Amino acid sequence: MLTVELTKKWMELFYAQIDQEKAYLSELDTPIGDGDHGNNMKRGVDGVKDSLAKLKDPTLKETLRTIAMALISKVGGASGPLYGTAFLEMAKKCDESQEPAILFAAALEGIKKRGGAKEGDKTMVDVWAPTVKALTDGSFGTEQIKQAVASTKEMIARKGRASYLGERSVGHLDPGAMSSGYLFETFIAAGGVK
Amino acid sequence: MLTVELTKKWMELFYAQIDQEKAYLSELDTPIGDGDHGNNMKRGVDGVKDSLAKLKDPTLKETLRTIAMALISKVGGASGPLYGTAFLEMAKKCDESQEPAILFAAALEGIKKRGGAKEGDKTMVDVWAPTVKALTDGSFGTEQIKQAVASTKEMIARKGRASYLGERSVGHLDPGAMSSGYLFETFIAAGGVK
Amino acid sequence: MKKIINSPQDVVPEMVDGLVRSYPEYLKQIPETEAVVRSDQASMKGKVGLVSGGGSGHEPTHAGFVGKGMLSAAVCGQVFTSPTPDQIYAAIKAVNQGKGVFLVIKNYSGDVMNFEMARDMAEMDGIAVKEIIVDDDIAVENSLYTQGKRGVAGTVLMHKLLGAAADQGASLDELETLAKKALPHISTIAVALSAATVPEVGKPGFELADDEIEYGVGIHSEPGYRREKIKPSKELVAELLSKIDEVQHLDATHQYALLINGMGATPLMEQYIFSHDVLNKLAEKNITPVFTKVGNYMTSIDMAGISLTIFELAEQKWLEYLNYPVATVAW
Amino acid sequence: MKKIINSPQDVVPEMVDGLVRSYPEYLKQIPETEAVVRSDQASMKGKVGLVSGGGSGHEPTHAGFVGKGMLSAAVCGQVFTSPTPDQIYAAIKAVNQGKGVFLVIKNYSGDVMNFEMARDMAEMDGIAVKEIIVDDDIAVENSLYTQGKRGVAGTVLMHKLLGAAADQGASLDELETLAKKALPHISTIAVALSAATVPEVGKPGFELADDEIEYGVGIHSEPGYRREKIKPSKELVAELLSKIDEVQHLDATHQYALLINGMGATPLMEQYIFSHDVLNKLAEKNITPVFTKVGNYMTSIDMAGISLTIFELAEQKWLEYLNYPVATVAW
Ligand SMILES: Nc1ncnc2c1ncn2[C@@H]1O[C@H](COP(=O)(O)OP(=O)(O)O)[C@@H](O)[C@H]1O
Ligand SMILES: Nc1ncnc2c1ncn2[C@@H]1O[C@H](COP(=O)(O)OP(=O)(O)O)[C@@H](O)[C@H]1O
Ligand SMILES: [Mg+2]
Ligand SMILES: [Mg+2]
Ligand SMILES: [Mg+2]
Ligand SMILES: [Mg+2]
Repeated sequence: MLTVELTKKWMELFYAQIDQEKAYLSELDTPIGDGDHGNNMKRGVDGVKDSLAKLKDPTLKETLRTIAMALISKVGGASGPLYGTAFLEMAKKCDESQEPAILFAAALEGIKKRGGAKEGDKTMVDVWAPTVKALTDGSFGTEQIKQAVASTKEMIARKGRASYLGERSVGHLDPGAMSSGYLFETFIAAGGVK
Repeated sequence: MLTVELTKKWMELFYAQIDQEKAYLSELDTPIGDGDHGNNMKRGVDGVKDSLAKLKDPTLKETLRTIAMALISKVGGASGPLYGTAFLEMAKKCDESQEPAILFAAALEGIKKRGGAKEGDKTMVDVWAPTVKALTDGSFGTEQIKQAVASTKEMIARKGRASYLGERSVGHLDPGAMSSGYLFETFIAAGGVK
Repeated sequence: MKKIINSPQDVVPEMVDGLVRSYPEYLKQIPETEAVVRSDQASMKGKVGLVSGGGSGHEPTHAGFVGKGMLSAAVCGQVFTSPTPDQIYAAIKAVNQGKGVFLVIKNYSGDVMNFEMARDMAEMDGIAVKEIIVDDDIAVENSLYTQGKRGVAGTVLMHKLLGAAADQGASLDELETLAKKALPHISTIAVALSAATVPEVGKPGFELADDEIEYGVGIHSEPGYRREKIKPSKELVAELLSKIDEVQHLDATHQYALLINGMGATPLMEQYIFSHDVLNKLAEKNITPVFTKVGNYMTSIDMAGISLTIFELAEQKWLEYLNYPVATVAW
Repeated sequence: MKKIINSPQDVVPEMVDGLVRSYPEYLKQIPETEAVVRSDQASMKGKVGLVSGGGSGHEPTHAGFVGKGMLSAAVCGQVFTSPTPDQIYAAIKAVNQGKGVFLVIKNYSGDVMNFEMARDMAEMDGIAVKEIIVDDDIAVENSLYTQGKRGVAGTVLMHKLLGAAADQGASLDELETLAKKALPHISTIAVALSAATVPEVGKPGFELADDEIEYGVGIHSEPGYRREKIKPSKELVAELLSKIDEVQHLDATHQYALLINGMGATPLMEQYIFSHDVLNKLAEKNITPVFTKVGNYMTSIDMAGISLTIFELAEQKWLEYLNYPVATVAW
């Protein structure tokens, strides 16, 4: 069950992880992108931290919506609208259910709709899609997440900047997949799934 | 006595010398100038060669005037008008006398008037002035020329681009002094003075 | 990295501030954003607003083209990063005169998504919004299954065309028709001698050896299609023009506009020589462009390189639009 | 050396050809020279001709400022080498309308001598010629016993001023008076991050380490007055502005124009940040310039660096001249 408490804890850990891996994310974004993914995400989590700090006794919906708006208005680039949309869709859904599997599924639909990527296009969708599936079939876990991230390495990019490289994108991990991996790993670390 | 024959031979040797030392002259022009003196002189002697080749049975005056016009219209920069003026003054003077000492003295006056440099300003004048003097007192020769060129090394530049450097121009040979040295050395090599 | 900056995080706000305060006759900043609108508000009265923008690092694009006869506003994102929807939305609101707002978007996932989110926000407010997604870079093959081609220097010609039409009173629909008609006639391709250094990254996007060039690079150091030893300008021109010819089938019975664009660190000396070679090569086909521009228009920070844009002027009116007078910092 | 050129010897003719053929609406070449005159001949009718020029490598200077309201002609020498008197003379003849011709010369031995030889030739033909020798670079101390100061970016402001006055019918004497009055109010100083590479030389004029800058360099890689580690933009500004202040005694009761000039390889991003810092620093003295330009105007081929020019507008008319409309490639 996603709660306000869990969400806050999760965001704190996510913040710390992004802060630590900022340079690595930008480095991943260099051969097949424009080298800014770490900086983009850092601006985003800084914004999330600031915005959450201003909330007084928020509902889960308010919390998720605040995260979404911070990401949308701070990240920019491709990842901003995608992560922003993900949290916005979760905010929309959370009155109905607080089940992670259901919320993340709604988020994934939002990401797909916003960016038009399918599984196998070498984007964050390649982490979100199998992870949502894993949440339903019970295989969700750190190992599964790492595997999903790793799977992007051999893919040919068809969306985002990496797609301009065509076959030359093979052999590189997708930076958005990596940051999505961090998102799910910190969800686990925050106690998101027992 | 300066003759058409001697002048032609002289210019051939000067051409060969500039061609060979082009890079060195530009190199001298780098720390205290703008690195183009070799290229400038090369364009000049190319022009002199072409123009002289077109003359049919010229007088000495025509020959010197042709050299002057080729230098003026091909070299540009500071050295073009100066060398051009030098030969123009020689052309003006040569009806009166063909004595090298007198002709070069007229050329030197032209250079000084055109450029406003005095002896000791670290320019070609520091080769022309002692050389004109040496022609009168009999000390003219390769050794004397080399010494005049070398004397510019310790001078502080007061004219031309090198002057912007002030004291930092000390320790470098003046490129125009060097090319003037070549001019007088090739004059000797052409048989200009026995 | 040796750059005249203060701190990498402050690059965009300081740059936008410097630009706007240097040219108050053309530009003013929308408070609390890095979006810039015309200071000549009167020139927008009763007209469709024209908004563009994208990541920073392409100066003078986009803000340098804001002014009467060209853009109404431009939104400056972080370096090489699309601006966020709230900023784009602020620009849309600032230029809306009740006739709708037209967006010029370069075809990058980030730009498309952020601009479209802003459009959604504006439409919820009852502002009519239409858009063109510019994808003039022919170095990348087009495909339905990928992001498609990139938007590069040809975007500036799109700004010029639409700006002139908007200034003459074209409606939102007319602008959309014009943009869609012109777009397929604009083709760009570039060659790089060195990559750009994003201030926050601190090193070039890729490394080229002292004698190497790369054909087909993008304006964010996206890699191109071939790396080679440096060649004389006329051979670079032959390569790039042949690629454009494959797409446009250049033909003396048509009229063309030419945009030669320096990427930031390439001096005009080289750009004019390149132009000399392009004009010679076109002359072999008996083509003399009816409009030419040479200079730094869509740069990639401090990349050394050049791009070549050919715009087939299928309608006489387009040439008039290109020649239409404007009051901007950079056209 | 990695450059988009064909062969080093062909740089100037190909560049001039590329420029003129790209902009036939503004420029035409005088046959058998590398001198360029206005194609709008009618705009010169009955007016004093204004001729400038110098070594190439400073593009868009000088040819980019030829056109109605600014220069009548420009003479392009070899790279960093003054043009020859015959070419300057050809330009003088081409623009002479019987009202005389005014020359704008940068204070370098070569330029001064070649232009003055051309003036002698023109005067022998009965053409009245006057001149100004621009020496706005305050990095070098002035002295009667040396060449004096160099002419750099401020020359472009001189072109603008004189061009506007000439277009409004100023006589040869009036132009001389104007030029002499304005000159002492124009001060420029530069900082370099790297030196220019002359194509025929093939390597930079000097070497700076990866973290070094040099204050006070000239536009031909003439060394400056101090070498240091790179500093934040605001500290570079403080250093350069303090030097200008020593000469101009900046004061809020006066009006100033500001020219921030990129040296060729420095992107607009950095120039706008530098401008931000200059405007802030001037604001500390309660000075807001009434006219500002930021961009590549007087470059040094591919040098990275920037120059700062402050022009005290001692007469209101000078501001009008700066704002006077022109039709040129580059103003
Ligand atoms: N259309 C898309 N759908 C899903 N994910 C995408 C799409 N485009 C890009 N991405 C993701 O965004 C990541 C890049 O984000 P970022 O570097 O922040 O933005 P930008 O590409 O604008 O610089 C990619 O690694 C990829 O995972
Ligand atoms: N005013 C002057 N009087 C005499 N010689 C001068 C003067 N100015 C420059 N020179 C000479 O010209 C030389 C430089 O010539 P060059 O490099 O061809 O021209 P530029 O300085 O225009 O690049 C100097 O080394 C110096 O000898
Ligand atoms: Mg990126
Ligand atoms: Mg020189
Ligand atoms: Mg980006
Ligand atoms: Mg020179």
